[in-house]
Amino acid sequence: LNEPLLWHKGKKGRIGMSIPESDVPAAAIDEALLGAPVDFPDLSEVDVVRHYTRLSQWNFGVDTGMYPLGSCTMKYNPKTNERQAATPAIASAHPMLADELCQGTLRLLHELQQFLAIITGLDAVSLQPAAGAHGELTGMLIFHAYHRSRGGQRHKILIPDTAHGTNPASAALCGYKAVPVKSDDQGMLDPALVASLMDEDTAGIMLTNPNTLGLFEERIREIAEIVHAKGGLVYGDGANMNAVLGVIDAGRCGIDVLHLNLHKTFSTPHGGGGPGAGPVCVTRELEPFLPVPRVVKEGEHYRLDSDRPLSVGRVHAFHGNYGVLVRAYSYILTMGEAGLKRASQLAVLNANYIKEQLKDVLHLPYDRPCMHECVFSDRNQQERKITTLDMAKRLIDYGYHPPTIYFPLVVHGALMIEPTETECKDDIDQFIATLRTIVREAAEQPDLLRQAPQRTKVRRLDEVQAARCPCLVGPSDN
Amino acid sequence: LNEPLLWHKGKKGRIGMSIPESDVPAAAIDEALLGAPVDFPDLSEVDVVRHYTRLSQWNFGVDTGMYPLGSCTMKYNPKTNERQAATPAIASAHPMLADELCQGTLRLLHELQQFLAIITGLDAVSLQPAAGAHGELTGMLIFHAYHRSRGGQRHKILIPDTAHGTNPASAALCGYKAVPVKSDDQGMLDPALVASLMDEDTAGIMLTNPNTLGLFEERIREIAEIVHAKGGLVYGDGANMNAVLGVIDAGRCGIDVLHLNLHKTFSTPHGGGGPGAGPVCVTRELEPFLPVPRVVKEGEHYRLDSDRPLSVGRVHAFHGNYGVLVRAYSYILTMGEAGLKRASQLAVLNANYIKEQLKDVLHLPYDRPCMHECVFSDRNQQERKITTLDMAKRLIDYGYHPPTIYFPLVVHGALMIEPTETECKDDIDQFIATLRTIVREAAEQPDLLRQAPQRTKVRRLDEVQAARCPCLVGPSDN
Amino acid sequence: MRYLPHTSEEIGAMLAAIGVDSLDRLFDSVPAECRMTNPWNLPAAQSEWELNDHLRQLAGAMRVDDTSQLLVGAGSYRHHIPETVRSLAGRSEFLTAYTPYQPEMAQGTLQGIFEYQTLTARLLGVDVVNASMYDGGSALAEALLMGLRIAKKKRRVAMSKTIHPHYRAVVRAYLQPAGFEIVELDYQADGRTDLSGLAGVDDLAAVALQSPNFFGVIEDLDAAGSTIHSAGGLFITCFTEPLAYGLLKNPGACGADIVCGEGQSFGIAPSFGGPGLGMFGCKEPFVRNLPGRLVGETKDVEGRRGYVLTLATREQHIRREKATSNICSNQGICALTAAIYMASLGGTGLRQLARLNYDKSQYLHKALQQAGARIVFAAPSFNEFVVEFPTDFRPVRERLLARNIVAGLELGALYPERAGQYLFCVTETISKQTMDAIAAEVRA
Amino acid sequence: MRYLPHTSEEIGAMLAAIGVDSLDRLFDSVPAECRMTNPWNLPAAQSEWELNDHLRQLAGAMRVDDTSQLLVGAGSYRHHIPETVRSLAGRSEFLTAYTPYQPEMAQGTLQGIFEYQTLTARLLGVDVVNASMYDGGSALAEALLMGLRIAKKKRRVAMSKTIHPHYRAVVRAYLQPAGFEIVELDYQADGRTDLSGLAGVDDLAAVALQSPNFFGVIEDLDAAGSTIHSAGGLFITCFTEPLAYGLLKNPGACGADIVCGEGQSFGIAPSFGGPGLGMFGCKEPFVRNLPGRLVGETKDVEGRRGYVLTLATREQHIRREKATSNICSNQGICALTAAIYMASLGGTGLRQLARLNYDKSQYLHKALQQAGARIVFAAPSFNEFVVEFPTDFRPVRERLLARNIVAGLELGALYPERAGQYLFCVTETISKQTMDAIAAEVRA
Repeated sequence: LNEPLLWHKGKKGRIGMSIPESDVPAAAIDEALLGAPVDFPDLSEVDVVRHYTRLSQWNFGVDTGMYPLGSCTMKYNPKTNERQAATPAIASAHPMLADELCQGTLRLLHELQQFLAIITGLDAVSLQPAAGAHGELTGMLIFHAYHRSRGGQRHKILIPDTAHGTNPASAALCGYKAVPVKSDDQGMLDPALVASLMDEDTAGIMLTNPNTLGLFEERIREIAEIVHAKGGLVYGDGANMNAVLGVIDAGRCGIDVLHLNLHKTFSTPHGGGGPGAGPVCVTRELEPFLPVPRVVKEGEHYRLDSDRPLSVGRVHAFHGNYGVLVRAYSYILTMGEAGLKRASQLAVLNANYIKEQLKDVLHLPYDRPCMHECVFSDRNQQERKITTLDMAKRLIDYGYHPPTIYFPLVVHGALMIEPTETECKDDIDQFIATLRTIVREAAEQPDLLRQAPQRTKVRRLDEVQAARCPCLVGPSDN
Repeated sequence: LNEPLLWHKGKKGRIGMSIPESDVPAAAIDEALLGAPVDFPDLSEVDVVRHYTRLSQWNFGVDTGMYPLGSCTMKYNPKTNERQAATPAIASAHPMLADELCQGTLRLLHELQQFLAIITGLDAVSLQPAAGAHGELTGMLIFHAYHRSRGGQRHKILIPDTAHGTNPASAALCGYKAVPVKSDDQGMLDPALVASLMDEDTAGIMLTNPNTLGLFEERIREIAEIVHAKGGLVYGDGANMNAVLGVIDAGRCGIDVLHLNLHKTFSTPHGGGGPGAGPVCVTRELEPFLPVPRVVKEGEHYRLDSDRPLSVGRVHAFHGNYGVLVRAYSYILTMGEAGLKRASQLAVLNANYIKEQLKDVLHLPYDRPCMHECVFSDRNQQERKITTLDMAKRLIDYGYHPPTIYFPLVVHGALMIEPTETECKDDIDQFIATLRTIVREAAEQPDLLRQAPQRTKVRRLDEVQAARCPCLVGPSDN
Repeated sequence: MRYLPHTSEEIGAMLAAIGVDSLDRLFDSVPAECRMTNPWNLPAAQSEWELNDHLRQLAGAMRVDDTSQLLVGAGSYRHHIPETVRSLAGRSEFLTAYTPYQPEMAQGTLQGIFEYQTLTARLLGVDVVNASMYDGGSALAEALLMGLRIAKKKRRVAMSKTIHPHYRAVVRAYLQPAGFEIVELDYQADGRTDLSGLAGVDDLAAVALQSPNFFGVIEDLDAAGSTIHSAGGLFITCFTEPLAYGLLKNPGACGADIVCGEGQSFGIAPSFGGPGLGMFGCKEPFVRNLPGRLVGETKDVEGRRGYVLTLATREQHIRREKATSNICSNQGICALTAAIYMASLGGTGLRQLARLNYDKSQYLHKALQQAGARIVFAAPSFNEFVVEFPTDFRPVRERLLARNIVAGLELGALYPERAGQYLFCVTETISKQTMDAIAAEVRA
Repeated sequence: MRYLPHTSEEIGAMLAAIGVDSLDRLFDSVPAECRMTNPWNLPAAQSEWELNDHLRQLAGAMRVDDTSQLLVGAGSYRHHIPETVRSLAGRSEFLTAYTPYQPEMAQGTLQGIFEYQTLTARLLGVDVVNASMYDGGSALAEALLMGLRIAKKKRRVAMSKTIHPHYRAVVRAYLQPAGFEIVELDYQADGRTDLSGLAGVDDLAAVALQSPNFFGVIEDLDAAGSTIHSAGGLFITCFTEPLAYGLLKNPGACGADIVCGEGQSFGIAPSFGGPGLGMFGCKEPFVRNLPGRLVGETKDVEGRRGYVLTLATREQHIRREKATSNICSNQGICALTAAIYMASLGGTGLRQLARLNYDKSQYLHKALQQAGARIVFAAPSFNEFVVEFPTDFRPVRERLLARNIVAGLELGALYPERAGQYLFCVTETISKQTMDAIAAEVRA
């Protein structure tokens, strides 16, 4: 079923929501201030309900089925988290009120900061960053403020090819020039190479661990020591923390700053693109540089403190994506220590199981134990001119969301599978069987793959056309 | 996508909900009382969520699209009604507590009774019946109690062929033998015929007005006088009240007992089959016979009163489908007097518009102004051996829920369309155009209809097989 | 008005197409003498926000609410309801659908109800279960009517006085007009039904017991079944707390022919008594006498598994004068809710939760005894039991109420012979702390 | 644990397939020196019901809650949110989806965002709008960065002191490390920005104003646009209350080149300040400089209309070292929520609601004046304004708080020169009765 665009529906004069009757007189207004009426379509409530109900039916979410989108950690998003975030006194809380009027929301901030510090092994946390990349930016601002406080600003930063995609741009915002560091043939960082690149004009290193190949950087501590020896700092992109909860201690790894993605490891829903939350965790030494305000506890009272002269300042108008924080807090309290650690174990178990069950038919560029995701490539299918894209699209016809494709860049034609711990063995077995079927189809009926998907509302879309002549808004006079 | 049956999923030992830790010691229990473990599948939370999310995707509701199911009044079910019914203090209210502990829920009952009395033009209301047919039964119990109170029990009841289908069975439960009354060639009841059938062993008449042809029984008052003259009572099936809110006064029509379907006229959702609510409204004379307990208001205090010696007793363990009552109450307060009256006007407008726009292509057995629904037949299509069923199934392929078919029984091959007032002209025009297309297809490509539906999860199902060898539960050892 | 989409231009165009010049003229067929003439004077239409405030005000008038610790069952039970159950059963594709008369676009409802029927049959130990009835009370009345239909000419049924008094009232309302006779069976000192009276009753179509009964007592269903069958009656059992069968031997295993009761405990909010869920099942030979809707499995034209409403010939749609029951709806979304709840619990969780209710109830049992109260009935109970206190309990209960604890239900209004005794219910929602507080207050 | 489906048998079978003998062995690649050794001592895992109680307790610690009458805006606005908006945006197909990287299975999100972009563009009077940014504050920082990119070599921007102080703090945090210079423009006695200082500034890439500004004052954007363009800068405007443009001339019509701000007002709960919605649009020539995601219309292989993420070459996925911004997410569900809200309001409702906010605010304006207070700024305002009271307002405010009314925000912490003055906000949620009560309390 199709559903027209909003502005092809409706009739002037309909209304889709209740507007209170005015209980005050109409006030005068200077005509010069008035705008023309805004051209929104007028719809009834049922028009609106059906429009968005239909739209939703064209979407696929974690509740619909398996979503093994590597690096995105599409685990189950618990319903109770939604309930907690909707608690009326919390959902209606105003961010500009005096501390004594909102002790409940402040307490939650303070406790969540503590939980995240404990979980990462670091000392202090800011919950302000609204997304992973925002956390990275905050981390870079901290690097910058730190070096400034020590008197000498630096201009470069080391970024391995196995780091997350946004890292270079985040660093560039602070004026750092990214210096790429190549991983070795095992997908690992080589301390010797880092040592050769690290110098006193280099602010530090930004690495992702487990890295984007789903592999643990075994020599991270050695690397950290090299960087620290030159006065640099180590940024750990914690987007892949779901693999190593309770296993690694970021502090002991030598990481100075680390961000977490609450919408990955801590089960908050992705919402079709956001909101996420990217708290930043730091060592005690870097705490003074964290964004303000900080929540502090004095006796049983919680207070916002902005008097931090070394702070990088604000990165968000208020306290970050608070509603997302509530969900993560709810998740942590539900899982408890044992549950969180078990989650990582099972996430890694699921990924290794998939890796083992598919590596005879899909090319595995780095054949070694993985963490929570495994990366294949389309090399075995090249001879039939079947690409990763074709296999991904064919998975759609079987009712799966495809894995991440063409990332990480270090693997040509990458197919990056992250099952997460909330998928059960039956479902994983079915997914494996499906991929094996697709591999067979690639050899025997390759057109099935090239023509995929067939069962969706639309088939493959012309992205080149979309970018060449961008049509970003609907026509304005309709 | 398919979704297995629940018991083909899961693994023993999984759990899909939180069970509190026990804070008390385990108690001894007599082994002889213990049952074998119940063979429910063990599922995780995500298993359950995906199972029911997928099942929901195979369903069509009012939120999905137009549902012109005649006689069922599938109007829009407002979301705010759901919110009100979920109000924690109301949803958690216990039905056995003393009146002073639950004044809020009692007040709502009392006010809703008053609203429904005002709206129907009758004097007293019981909210206990849990569905329309339950209301009919309650009405018949009242008939029975009334005649008993007057000393002479009666054994027959008049039921027109244009009355709702459950009427005879409801009457039979009270030992009444249904005497059918044929409608005339205009679809109307003939007072002379009623007069010829009505006698002093007949408890009264059970009629539906507007009747199941969607027509208003114009001579109802005359008929009521005939029935009353012989000591009988008049039952008005108010299932079609959506047509005549603010137009008719049941009391002035001569109706003694009338039930309403809150899940039709008053917008509560049908829930795939229920729960509904079928309040019964009566004249002052019949109030003593209403079910107990009654809610009475004394000063500002509400009280349940069971001391009604003439009452028919209880028809529900508690207060009926209270959660449904809250939704209807919410709807009435939202619509207000003008809104409710307008709703009937627009419901009738929509039905007459469809009737006019289709009567040149579909046979209209009774060509006269209708109320909120219009009844066509498949006579024009018979020559091509296309039935109402075929046309209905073809509508599914176009994204509509079919109208009611083969009802009322007085029309052969009936197609009964009730658009309701919440459908807008654009959508009705599109529906009309679709039916016209189907009529054309019936003439030109009849197999398209016979093979319909094609786009659904399953195609036409073998109902004969289902009834012949009933399979009503899944296998027990799986 | 946000629910009414018509603009005045559209109304004009539609009237013109019909050939009528005003909305009022659409009602010309309604004679003047039938017309509503009084203004209604209903409250003014409220905005969504006024309505929210208004309901908040009604909620505020509830002295007992969701924050109270409630130790009252008596046919309506407060159990925890997972957010998943609310969220899934609230999906509008389920909620805003009608009865699945067009099975091709209602496989969600149909498979859901088929699964409900299956899980409920397993729970109750019967062969078939219908798609649900209005509630436990009307289900029992329908069960007795079914018993009478099966027994053909017999006109008499018996039911225990330990069945919920409201259920018995419903049975009387349903059965008496048609002239059926109802014998009430008294109970023994241990709280179980006294079946000795049955020996002298002839013309007996069916006998109904409730277990756990209204006093919370677990009836000896095995023994009762033999006695009733020997007396020539069908054995009907009902229940108000289906969770009990997570722990106890189910009625089917005890020989019950028809089993019915209230399923509200399974994920459905009490909502002041409704909507609930009439669970209803029977042994296979009686399936065509079963009232209510049934969902059955079948195949489509391509051989795919699918579900339909079936055996509708029993119903009033087809042969209206021959219908065996007037039931033409079910508590659809409530049955689906219960199924989601049962699926969430699983067999393992069901046992665990039932056991927890039992253990907690036994804890209060003992704590009250230690505080000097007497447990009235000696027969075993599940999560409810009757207590007698050494002194007047009313002031204690009032003090507990001030602490937001609702301690039991006084029985005098329902059983005059039990005046001053209280029926307590303990579910998993009641903490040890609350129970200790009650015992302490009794002692004080 | 209900989120973890693995049984121990399954774990055993999977470990065997991997060839490892325990879960711990899966982590052999993590060296001992990197290992977590401390126990965490997190609170014990809570059941769903314990968690509900715990959050209820936190909610109970809020002195101001949803039942309070709140007359504070300052960047976060309490408007009524229809149940439809909550219910539709909460549909799990939207909520649990990721970024629509596979457009064939995400047309719901994509069409929804395309519609959001379109409605927002119409509201703001700009040619293109992106798929949203984190919030109003970071959106302004990104707008200034974008201005600097467009202006190539220029290193200086100016912003008005009437922009939300928190937004200015975010701008400073974003711009200073890269060495950009920020000039702050003071305001006039009437509450509008004083642009006279611009004349002397060179190397100016862009100038940012907020309207209605932090004081609620409507800036003269038409005039400002001319001045700023004459000074050679791009004209950037931001906002915290988009509802204003339902009534007022929009920034695009006043010549703004880039328009950004916070969209929380449109159906999104305040939630202690987030998640909100960074709205962000610009004139057509700047589209390839726009940060953030964009959804564009295209066709599929069969020619059907469809939507995709587009212009991703600006982003970090493709050429990571060349990315113009590090933004790689949007506030997806918040943008969809705002679209549902805008669709529910419609053009007619938008005007009506905006007007209602204006009228109500003007009512309080007058009522306070009559009670002896002074409206500090003479320039027109929308739904916020600054007040000075003849006597110390603190005790009055405390008394109002005891009546659950939060009367304004004291400005001293944010603008020391305005200490003792209060910023009031009046939306449709504030009744005349509340405003009369405030005026009466001021008089008392």
